Amino acid sequence: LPPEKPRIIKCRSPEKETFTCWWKPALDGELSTNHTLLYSKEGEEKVYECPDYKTSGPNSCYFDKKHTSFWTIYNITVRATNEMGSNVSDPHYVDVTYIVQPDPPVNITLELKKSERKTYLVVTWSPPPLADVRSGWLTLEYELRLKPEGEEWDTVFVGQQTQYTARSLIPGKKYIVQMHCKPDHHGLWSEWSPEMYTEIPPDFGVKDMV
Amino acid sequence: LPPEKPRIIKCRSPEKETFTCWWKPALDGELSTNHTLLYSKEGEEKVYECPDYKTSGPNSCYFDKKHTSFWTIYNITVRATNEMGSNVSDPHYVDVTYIVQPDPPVNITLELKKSERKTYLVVTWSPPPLADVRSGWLTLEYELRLKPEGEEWDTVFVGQQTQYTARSLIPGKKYIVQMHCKPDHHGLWSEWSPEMYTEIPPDFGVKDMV
Amino acid sequence: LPICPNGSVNCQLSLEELFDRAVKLSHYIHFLSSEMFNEFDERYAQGRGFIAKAVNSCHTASLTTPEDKEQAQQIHHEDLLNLILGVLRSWNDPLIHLASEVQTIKEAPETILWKAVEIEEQNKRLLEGMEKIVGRVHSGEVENDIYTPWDGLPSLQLADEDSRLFAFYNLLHCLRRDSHKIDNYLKVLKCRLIHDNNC
Repeated sequence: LPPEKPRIIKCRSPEKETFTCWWKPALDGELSTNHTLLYSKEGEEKVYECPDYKTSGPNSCYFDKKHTSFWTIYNITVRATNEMGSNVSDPHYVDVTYIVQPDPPVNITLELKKSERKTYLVVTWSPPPLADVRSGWLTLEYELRLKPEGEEWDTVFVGQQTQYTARSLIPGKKYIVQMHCKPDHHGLWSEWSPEMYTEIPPDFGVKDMV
Repeated sequence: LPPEKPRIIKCRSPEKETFTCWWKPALDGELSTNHTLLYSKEGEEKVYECPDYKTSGPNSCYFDKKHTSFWTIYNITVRATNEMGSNVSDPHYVDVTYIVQPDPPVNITLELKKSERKTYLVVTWSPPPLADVRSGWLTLEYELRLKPEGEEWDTVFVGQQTQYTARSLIPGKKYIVQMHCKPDHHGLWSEWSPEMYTEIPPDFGVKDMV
Repeated sequence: LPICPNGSVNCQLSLEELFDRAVKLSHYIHFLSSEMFNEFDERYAQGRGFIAKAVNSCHTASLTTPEDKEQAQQIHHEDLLNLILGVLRSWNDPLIHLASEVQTIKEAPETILWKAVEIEEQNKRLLEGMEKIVGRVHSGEVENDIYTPWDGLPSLQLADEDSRLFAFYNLLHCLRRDSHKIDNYLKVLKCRLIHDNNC
C-alpha cells in the first residue's frame, strides 16, 4: 500500500530568528518510507525543500536565519513516499511571530521578608538568555504560580516586571514557586521553570491573633 | 568693565514641536547689559538671531514650529553687551530630538477591583494634552510609582500602555500613586504627576488565618 | 478551509501586521544604534570635540527627509516609504564594513562588536520587510533609485588614531540619527495608514 498521510505536529521558534517543524511519520507497514518537507511563501509560486533535516533530529526540518522570514506566511507540507506511491499531508501554515516559544525564565530567587509581624515573599528572576540579549526585540511577559505543598496553584500574571511580592502567605507552610514566560503579543508560554521551595516561618505572633 | 561671559543653562522642548533655551545673564555691575541669542543650523553658514525673546519669559529664546528642526544640530551662543564692550558664551550644541521633556500624564484614575478574595488596583491615565501622540510623531513611555504611606516607592516601567494593574497590595493600607512619562528613546522624564491616594480595604479573610 | 495562523482567510499577513513588525524592528534597531553610539562616545570620544566636527557629514545628508511634524505629515506616504527604503539601502554597505572594521578598534568591548553585527543583520531584515510593505502599498513599480553611496571605508582604516576614531564616531552618530528618523517615520506612517491618525 502507498503510505498513509503524514501529519505536521508543530512548528516552534525559540527566539524569533530560526524555527523548526516536526511531523508524525506515515505508518510504514513493511515498505521503507521517506519523507520530504516542502514549503512555499505567501504570494510566491516557488516551492522549496527543507534546508536542513538534521539539526533538530528525526522527522524534523530546521530553518536557520537565512531561511527564516517573519514577513511572510509559510505554507508547509510533508510528503511520504514508498515503492507503492506517496501521500501528502494537509498544508500547515506558519507565521514565525505566532510560534515563538521562549525558554523558561532563569536565576529565580526567593527571599522571605518580614514587616509588621507579617511575612512576605519577594520573587525575582531574569529573562532566558536568548531573549535577554535582544530586549526590545523579544519583549517577554511573565506568569508566576505558587502554592502551599499539596494545595491548588495560585497563578499570577505579572506582566513585563522581573520581580513580584507575594503576600497573604500561610505561616508554617512549605511553598512551591514556578515561573514561565511568553512573548508580549503572539507566541506561546514557555515550559514552567523547575520548582523552587521556601518555608514560611511559623507566626510567633499567632497567640496575638486568637 | 565689559560684561562677564553669559552661559546657556538649558534648552527644552515640551512636545517635540517647539523649543526654548534659557541663559544665565552676565552679571551687570552698574552698567545695563543686553543679551542677544544667535544660532546657526547644521549644513548652513547663515547665522540667525533669536526669533522670540518674549514668549518664554526673561533670559530666554522661544523657537516656534517654523524655527524648529529635528535631527539637525543647532550651534547656539548668547552675547552680552554693555557700554564697555561685549562677551560671548561658549557654543551650545543642541539637537531638539534629545531635549524633549513632556508634561506629566493627566486624567489619572485609580479603581479598586476584587477577585478571588484578592484586591487589585487598576490605574489608567492619558498623555499630556500638549503631546500629539495620535499622529505617531511623538511616542510616549510611562512609569508609575506606588507605595503604602511611609514606605519605599515601588517603581514600574509600563511602556506605551495607558493602563496598569497593581497586584499584591497590603490590605488596610493607604497607597500613594504617581505617574511620569518620557518620549521613547530620547528625551527626559516629565515631572511626577500630583499624588493620588487610595485605601485598600482590610482583608476580610483574616479570621481564616487563625 | 486552511487554518491561517492569524485567522486571515487568504493566509496573507495584513498591512497592519507588516507595519507592527516593521515598527518593532525599527524601534529595536534604533535602540541598539543609540546604545552603541553612547558606549563609543563614553569610551573613545570624551573631550575630543567630535560633535562640532560631526556637523553635516552624514552620507545620507543629500536625501531630503522631513525635519518636523508638519513635513512628516504633508509628505505623501508613498514618497515617505521610498525615502525610508532609500535610507535603509544607503546603510547596507556601511553596516557591512562597520561590523568588520569595529573589530580593529583597540579594546573594543564585546557589547559594541555584538551590536554592530546585530544591527547589520536586522537592517537587512527591515529592508526585506519594507520592500514587502512598499509592494503592498505602492500602486506602481517599487522605485529603486533612492540611494546614496558611502565612501567612508578608507577613513575607518586610517593610521592616525584620532582621525580614525572620529570616522567611527561620525558613522555611529549618523547611524543613530538615521535609524531614529526611520523609526519615527514608520510610527507616523503606521498611525496614518493603519489607525487613521488616531494612535
